[in-house]
Amino acid sequence: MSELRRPIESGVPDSKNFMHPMLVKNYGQWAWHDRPQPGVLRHVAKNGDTIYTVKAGSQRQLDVFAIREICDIADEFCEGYIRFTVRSSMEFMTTDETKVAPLIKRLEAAGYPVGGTGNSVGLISHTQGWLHCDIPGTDASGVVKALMDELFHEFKHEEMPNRVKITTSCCQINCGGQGDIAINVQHTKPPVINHDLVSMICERPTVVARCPVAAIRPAVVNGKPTLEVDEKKCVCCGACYPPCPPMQINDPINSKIAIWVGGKHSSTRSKPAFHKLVVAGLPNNAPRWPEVAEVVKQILAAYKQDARPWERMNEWIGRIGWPRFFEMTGLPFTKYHIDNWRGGRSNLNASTHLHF
Amino acid sequence: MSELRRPIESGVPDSKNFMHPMLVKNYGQWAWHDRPQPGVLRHVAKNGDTIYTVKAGSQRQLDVFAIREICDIADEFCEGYIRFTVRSSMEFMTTDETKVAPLIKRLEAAGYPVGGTGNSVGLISHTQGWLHCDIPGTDASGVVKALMDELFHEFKHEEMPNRVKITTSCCQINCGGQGDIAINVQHTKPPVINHDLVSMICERPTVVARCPVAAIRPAVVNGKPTLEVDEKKCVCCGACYPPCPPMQINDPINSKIAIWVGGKHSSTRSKPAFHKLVVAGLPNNAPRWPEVAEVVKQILAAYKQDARPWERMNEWIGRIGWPRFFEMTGLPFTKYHIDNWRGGRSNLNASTHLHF
Amino acid sequence: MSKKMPATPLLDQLESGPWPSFVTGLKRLANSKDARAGDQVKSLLGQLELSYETRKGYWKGGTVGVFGYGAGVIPRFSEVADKYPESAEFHTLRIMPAPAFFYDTKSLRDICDVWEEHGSGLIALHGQSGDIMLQGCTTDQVQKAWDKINAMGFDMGGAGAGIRTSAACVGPARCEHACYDTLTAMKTIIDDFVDDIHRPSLPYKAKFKFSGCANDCSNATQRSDYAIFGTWRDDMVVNQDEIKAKVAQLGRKEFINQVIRMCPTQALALNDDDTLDVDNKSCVRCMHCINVCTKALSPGNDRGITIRVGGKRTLKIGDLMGTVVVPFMKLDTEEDYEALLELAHRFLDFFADNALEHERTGEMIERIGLANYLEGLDLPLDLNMISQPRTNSYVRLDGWDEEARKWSERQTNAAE
Amino acid sequence: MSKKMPATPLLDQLESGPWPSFVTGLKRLANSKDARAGDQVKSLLGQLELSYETRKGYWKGGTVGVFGYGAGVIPRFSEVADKYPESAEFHTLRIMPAPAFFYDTKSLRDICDVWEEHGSGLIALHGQSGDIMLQGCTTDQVQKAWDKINAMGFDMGGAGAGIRTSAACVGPARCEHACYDTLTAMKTIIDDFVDDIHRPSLPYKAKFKFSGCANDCSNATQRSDYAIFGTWRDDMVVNQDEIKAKVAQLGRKEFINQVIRMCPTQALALNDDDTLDVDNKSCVRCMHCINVCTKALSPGNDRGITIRVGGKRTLKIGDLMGTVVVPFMKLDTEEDYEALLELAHRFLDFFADNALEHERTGEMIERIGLANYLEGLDLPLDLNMISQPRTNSYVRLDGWDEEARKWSERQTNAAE
Ligand code: SRM
Ligand code: SRM
Ligand code: SRM
Ligand code: SRM
Ligand code: SF4
Ligand code: SF4
Ligand code: SF4
Ligand code: SF4
Ligand code: SF4
Ligand code: SF4
Ligand code: SF4
Ligand code: SF4
Repeated sequence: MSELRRPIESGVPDSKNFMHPMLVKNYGQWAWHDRPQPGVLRHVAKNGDTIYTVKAGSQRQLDVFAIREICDIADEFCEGYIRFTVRSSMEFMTTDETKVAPLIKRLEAAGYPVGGTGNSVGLISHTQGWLHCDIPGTDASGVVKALMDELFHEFKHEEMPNRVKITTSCCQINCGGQGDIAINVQHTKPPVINHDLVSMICERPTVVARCPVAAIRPAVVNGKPTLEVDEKKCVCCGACYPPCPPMQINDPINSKIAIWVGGKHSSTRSKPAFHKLVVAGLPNNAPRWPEVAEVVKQILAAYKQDARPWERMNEWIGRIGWPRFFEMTGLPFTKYHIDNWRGGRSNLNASTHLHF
Repeated sequence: MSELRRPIESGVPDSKNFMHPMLVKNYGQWAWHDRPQPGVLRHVAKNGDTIYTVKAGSQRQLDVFAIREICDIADEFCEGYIRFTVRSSMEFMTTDETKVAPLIKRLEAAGYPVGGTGNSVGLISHTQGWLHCDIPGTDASGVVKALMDELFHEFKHEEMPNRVKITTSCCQINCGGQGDIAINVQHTKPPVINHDLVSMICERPTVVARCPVAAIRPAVVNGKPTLEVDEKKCVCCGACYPPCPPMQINDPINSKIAIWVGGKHSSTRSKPAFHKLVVAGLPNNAPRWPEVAEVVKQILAAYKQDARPWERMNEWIGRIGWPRFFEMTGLPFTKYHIDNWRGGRSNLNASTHLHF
Repeated sequence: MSKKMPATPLLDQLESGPWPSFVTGLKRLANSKDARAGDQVKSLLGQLELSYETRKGYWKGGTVGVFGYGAGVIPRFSEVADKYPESAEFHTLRIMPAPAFFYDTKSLRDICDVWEEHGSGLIALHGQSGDIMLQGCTTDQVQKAWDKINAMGFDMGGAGAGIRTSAACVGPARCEHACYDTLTAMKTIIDDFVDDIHRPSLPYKAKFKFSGCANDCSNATQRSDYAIFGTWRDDMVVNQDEIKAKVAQLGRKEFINQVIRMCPTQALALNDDDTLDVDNKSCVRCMHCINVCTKALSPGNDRGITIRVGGKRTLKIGDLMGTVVVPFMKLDTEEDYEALLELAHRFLDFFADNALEHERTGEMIERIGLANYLEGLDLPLDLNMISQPRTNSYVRLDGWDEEARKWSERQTNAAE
Repeated sequence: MSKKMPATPLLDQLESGPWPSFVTGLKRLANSKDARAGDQVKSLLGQLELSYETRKGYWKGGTVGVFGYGAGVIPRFSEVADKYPESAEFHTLRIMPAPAFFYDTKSLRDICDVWEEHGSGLIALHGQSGDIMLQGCTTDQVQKAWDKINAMGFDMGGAGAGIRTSAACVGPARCEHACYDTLTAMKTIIDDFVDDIHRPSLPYKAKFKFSGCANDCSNATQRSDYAIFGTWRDDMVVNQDEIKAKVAQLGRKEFINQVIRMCPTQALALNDDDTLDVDNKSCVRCMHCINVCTKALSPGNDRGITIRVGGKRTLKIGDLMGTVVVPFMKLDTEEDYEALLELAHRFLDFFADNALEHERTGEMIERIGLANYLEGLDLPLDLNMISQPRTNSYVRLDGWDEEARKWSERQTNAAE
């Protein structure tokens, strides 16, 4: 083992060292932008300087060979610069309009679809899943790949009313965050407790404190201190599992997939919104999750057909109403859709605003 | 005493027996209406039949002499019919347009102001107060009279952006309900307990159960079972006083008046809204409550000046923002305005929508 | 010889100003020829003046009623009866008027005569719930006054833990917006509940209110446990010529500002030829555009009611607005009315069986959850009941498939 | 001799379809000439195939780190190491990229070379928080890989109960909407907190995110405890000729529908001459009209930041959105940056002192109340912090006069 070295606590690198010179030159001086075609942005500075961005999808979990090929392309077309977006898309920039078409060709030849700009379906947020996390109910890379295959056309075309942000999360913790459509694991049975392991490896007070509904209490089984779950109270959230893996929440059958819609971070037009449950109980059907893809496509088709320009998913449903959304998508409405969490009353219809 | 008689359980009288014949004829057949002048409505039926309504204010707490005079007027102009509105205004109807002007003259001569229609300030909701209730912190009839004197012009003219519904309530129970402006008693000190009386006349478990913050607990004082209040917890709501009058909440100094704005029952445009605290700590200054009148007039002046046609108080403030409302009215903003009741988080600004 | 008028320097200040003064009215009563009532009101004026001076009330409750009924009289005994003996008792009789407060002068005069003879002569038209309040009766006069009022065809209103007196907006009697017959609906329901009005035995009070449209002129939204509104299911009725006239009247910009821009769901657009483009699927029946364009727009023809449950004032958990429990129901035929009555009884039976003491309907629903409430009432789930589905994943979903199946079955059956 | 490629019939199905496949990438690594990494990834493919078959994960945590730091490595040990021994250890190194994920190809290639030598060759660009995730390292290689990456000028990212790696939108580098310098702000704050990133000792994790405007391209709203947005205080900038061009392009009706009608506060009106009437006092800086009319409209010139605190995901009490705690602050000069840093430290100090274990900032504020939080931080009350004042009368108001006086004093001082 090499001799131990004190780290250089250098913090965050300076972006300007990695930026296309045209961006450095016009830093903070951009005037407007448009999109000459799907996948391409044109940003124009106050002084007229122009930069073209070609945006391409990626598999996020990149192997070094892929990254090197990406670098080759950036060297060839973009003076050796590249950036990634907050959604793991790749942005290739050039000041030379004539390079745009060949660049696109080159990217697509290498297998990287160009698109994801404007009112398209962007790259799905990507988490860890079975590839790396210690608590996943499903995979992440596989779900994203399977879905992006299905949504390929929508990535490459700007045919949606507004941007569509899809997120996936491989457990109820939901590292993927809020989305226009969020595809999240939803457990449906309380954890099965391995009592021997609990007494050995769990810090019990911590686990008890983690439960949102106080369903866990200390217990003694076979003379050993362990935990027990009040199954009537338990909401199967899985929050006890990370601090205490013997509280087995994952289950090949009962860890289902739920789809939520209408999450929104932006304060654009409407205030930010949390995503809302629309379907649960979908099977965790690796390797291609066809049932999930089906529902997502149904939702997108309805949105595409019916929403108006600039309406995000949540705004569209707000206008046409949830009754019509369920009607258009053919999804079942159940008592579970009625919010009963703290403050859930504010999700009831306390008005005479009605949609027929 | 007369012999006891079984009541005739007749229920609700039939309105058609008391309705102007033109209303009976066109029941359910009205086509449209307009307001030829403030205080006057014209309703036109599908067949062209027309009825004029002249609306007048009243003191609600009417003496029989006043009622008889009102009847005289209704006999003279309205074929012996009259109706009252949900706000204790009086409506005099006639099919004869030429009678409208003399009717108005006659009403005003008798001291009944004509107005309260459309975008005026309507009659203030009236409760009981010192005249009749067993728990009032202030009067009702006096408050309404004093304020309506001040708002006389606004009752008689349609100069507001939309209807203004003012309510008053003589204790925190708030029988006057939600209002564009609500003038409500707000106690500021915990109840002072008369321990001797508690043990004598109060059903203690009931009182304990009535407290919204569980601040009341059983206690023993001088060997007698009584109650005590955790003054740190108590929110001075007065809810313990009706079931247990020895929990004296009313106080000539500490029972203050608070003003709330933006309540709305209608689902017109925006969904219904609760009224929101704007000022507290106003003195309970009988007989004319000048400090209260001052604030109410300030609020109305700002609304009148700045709101757009059809905007209710709540909608106007929503558009211009609370910062500007406080600025325009010059009212103080305090930590008490930040909601901390259950679910109060939803009244925080969870967006980047900002008003400057 | 009758009592001397008390000095009321504070109350006198309420005789100035243009608004009609209740003090002047009280003085008229105090000076009236009926010595008993006159003395009572003189005494009342004295007590009220004391309240104005000390800023405190001096009434307490008690028990007074009429034969056969358990509620409807609000008893008031003075705590300062020693100083103001003639108003030692000052009870109120709550009497139910016709829906929407219609009167002929004959009835009003008759009421005045009774109240002059047996009460103080002071009448509140009306209480916030909707009662005629005959105020200021001594215990011995209560039954007498009541007998006469009752004989005239009026019945006692509600108080205590029972059904309360109701209110309806003027509705079809004189309003073009009315989407159902508020007056008949109120009479039908309340008449069916007279027993619960007169012999209160519910966990706590329960109020019905009736508004003919979303404008809610009866304040049903927050001031009634059971709020019934008019609405429509089909397209609104548009007269494009009148729209053009309105655009011409307001000007294009202002028409856009006042109508197009203010629609809460962007259901309206202005065509280039100044006609209106209504997207009825997006319309939430809020009434705004119809209010502005009274001649050009009206509710649709397929009208009915929406029922919202649980509105009330703040006690215990904070104010509640009624939330939608029945999104749409026709109310035309006799069968429709019967269905409504049957439903109203289900509401009240469930309330009687499940609410805690002093708990209002809205508080009970908050405690048990809307889904359980609906199940308890055997009411079908409907998406108009929610403004949006749950935003929180803390929910146990074992029963999902079964619930989804139920919904699909219902949809299939409805489609057949 | 290197290991045999496992059969992966399920994973193979993820190589079909047009989207780039991580399986193909993993196979490339598995087949690479570096035998160690190749075997590790072959083994990994085996374990992953097992997960696909059994629908269960097989990783567990543990403790692995680098010298001098307490966080930044996410240790993963396999629970099925007996079957797949070469991927028994598969740790991740979290590395902070430059704000907004800018790279030159040289650095990227250098990173690849290091990771090919010491890791699996699998790199996630980027994690949801914003890290470069070098995935698949054995315990013995961690320090070596780290030393080289660190030497290149990159530092370790966050994990555990400390400050986390941050993210900023592309901002002034290539976006005309940026109202402040997101990149510099991120670097300035995070650099100042390196100690809290590398040696986590807070009650729980804490994230900063930076978005240049209300569009929130960094997802700061719900995905960061401390969210910093760009905004402006003065009037937006309007180019009326470009507005006319836009009206011509979309058509009048459509311009009204897409711009006028969609403004959340009805701050826009279209004049009869097709110019725009902006009511800046009603505008809430939502960005919508500016997004639609990129050439015609821009944020105002008096720009700065808004800070919202408390966003996070659902654990314990349900999802939270950050709420406004600092409505406006300039961020131009060095002093402005220092003020921001000072404030950031106050945020974190208060969090460190007052949060319970495993409690996020938003949960703490929910528990103690926003008013107390502001008082604790000595931050001035501002009306932009609330969407509306309290709607419930259950509040103790003894201190009203004193609080009102404070406000008036502040107003007077501000006016002077
Ligand atoms: C590149 C990126 C920022 C970055 O630093 O990486 C970015 C860049 C731009 N965003 Fe964004 N947004 C980016 C993620 C986001 C996100 C976050 C996310 O994707 O997870 C959001 C918030 C989502 C939400 O609400 O939950 C976001 C909400 C917006 C909006 C607001 C949309 C709305 O109507 O709500 C705009 C405005 C617009 O569309 O004109 C916007 C506009 C833009 C513009 C047009 C800004 C500009 O003038 O340059 C950029 C062009 C993007 C394009 O491809 O069309 N960007 N944008 C991100 C690209 C992600 C991707 O790969 O697809
Ligand atoms: C007479 C009365 C009904 C009754 O049965 O007694 C009534 C009658 C009308 N109301 Fe009302 N409203 C009456 C109380 C109310 C109330 C309740 C209240 O006053 O306590 C409300 C709900 C208030 C709230 O939201 O808290 C109410 C909210 C409306 C609205 C909706 C206003 C809005 O924009 O939010 C309209 C629509 C409009 O203004 O065109 C309306 C419209 C009308 C119309 C124009 C309906 C019509 O076509 O005939 C009537 C003319 C009224 C006028 O005087 O201008 N009326 N109206 C009530 C008169 C009260 C008074 O004496 O002033
Ligand atoms: C008389 C009246 C005020 C008026 O002058 O108009 C009134 C007077 C009283 N109300 Fe009320 N309420 C009156 C309408 C209301 C309304 C408005 C309405 O019905 O539309 C409300 C708000 C809506 C609601 O029901 O929540 C109302 C909410 C209350 C409450 C709060 C209930 C709650 O759950 O929050 C109480 C206290 C209680 O019930 O414990 C209350 C209690 C009372 C008591 C019985 C006070 C008490 O507990 O001793 C008052 C008797 C006064 C008296 O001497 O007559 N009163 N009360 C109204 C009834 C007159 C009538 O029958 O027509
Ligand atoms: C790696 C990453 C997903 C990814 O593939 O991109 C991730 C992975 C994990 N997250 Fe996360 N979270 C990641 C971004 C997020 C985000 C998004 C963000 O930061 O913008 C969120 C939502 C925002 C938030 O912070 O609330 C998020 C909310 C959580 C939570 C829920 C926290 C809560 O208070 O609700 C947990 C559980 C916890 O903290 O106890 C969690 C826990 C975890 C753990 C540590 C699981 C655990 O407790 O054992 C995961 C480690 C996986 C691994 O093997 O690497 N992760 N996590 C993301 C970090 C990568 C990076 O550093 O760039
Ligand atoms: S969502 Fe759950 S399983 Fe997926 S990476 Fe986050 S913590 Fe792990
Ligand atoms: S799964 Fe969630 S609700 Fe159930 S015991 Fe664990 S932490 Fe509690
Ligand atoms: S508001 Fe209070 S004091 Fe006034 S009538 Fe109602 S209960 Fe009595
Ligand atoms: S005043 Fe209200 S909070 Fe205080 S003890 Fe009485 S009921 Fe409780
Ligand atoms: S609620 Fe509607 S129907 Fe009833 S009076 Fe008001 S506007 Fe007319
Ligand atoms: S009734 Fe209301 S929602 Fe419907 S179109 Fe008119 S304004 Fe819009
Ligand atoms: S958040 Fe605003 S400033 Fe930042 S990239 Fe997005 S649009 Fe541009
Ligand atoms: S930025 Fe938003 S709020 Fe401001 S005028 Fe434009 S659309 Fe309206």
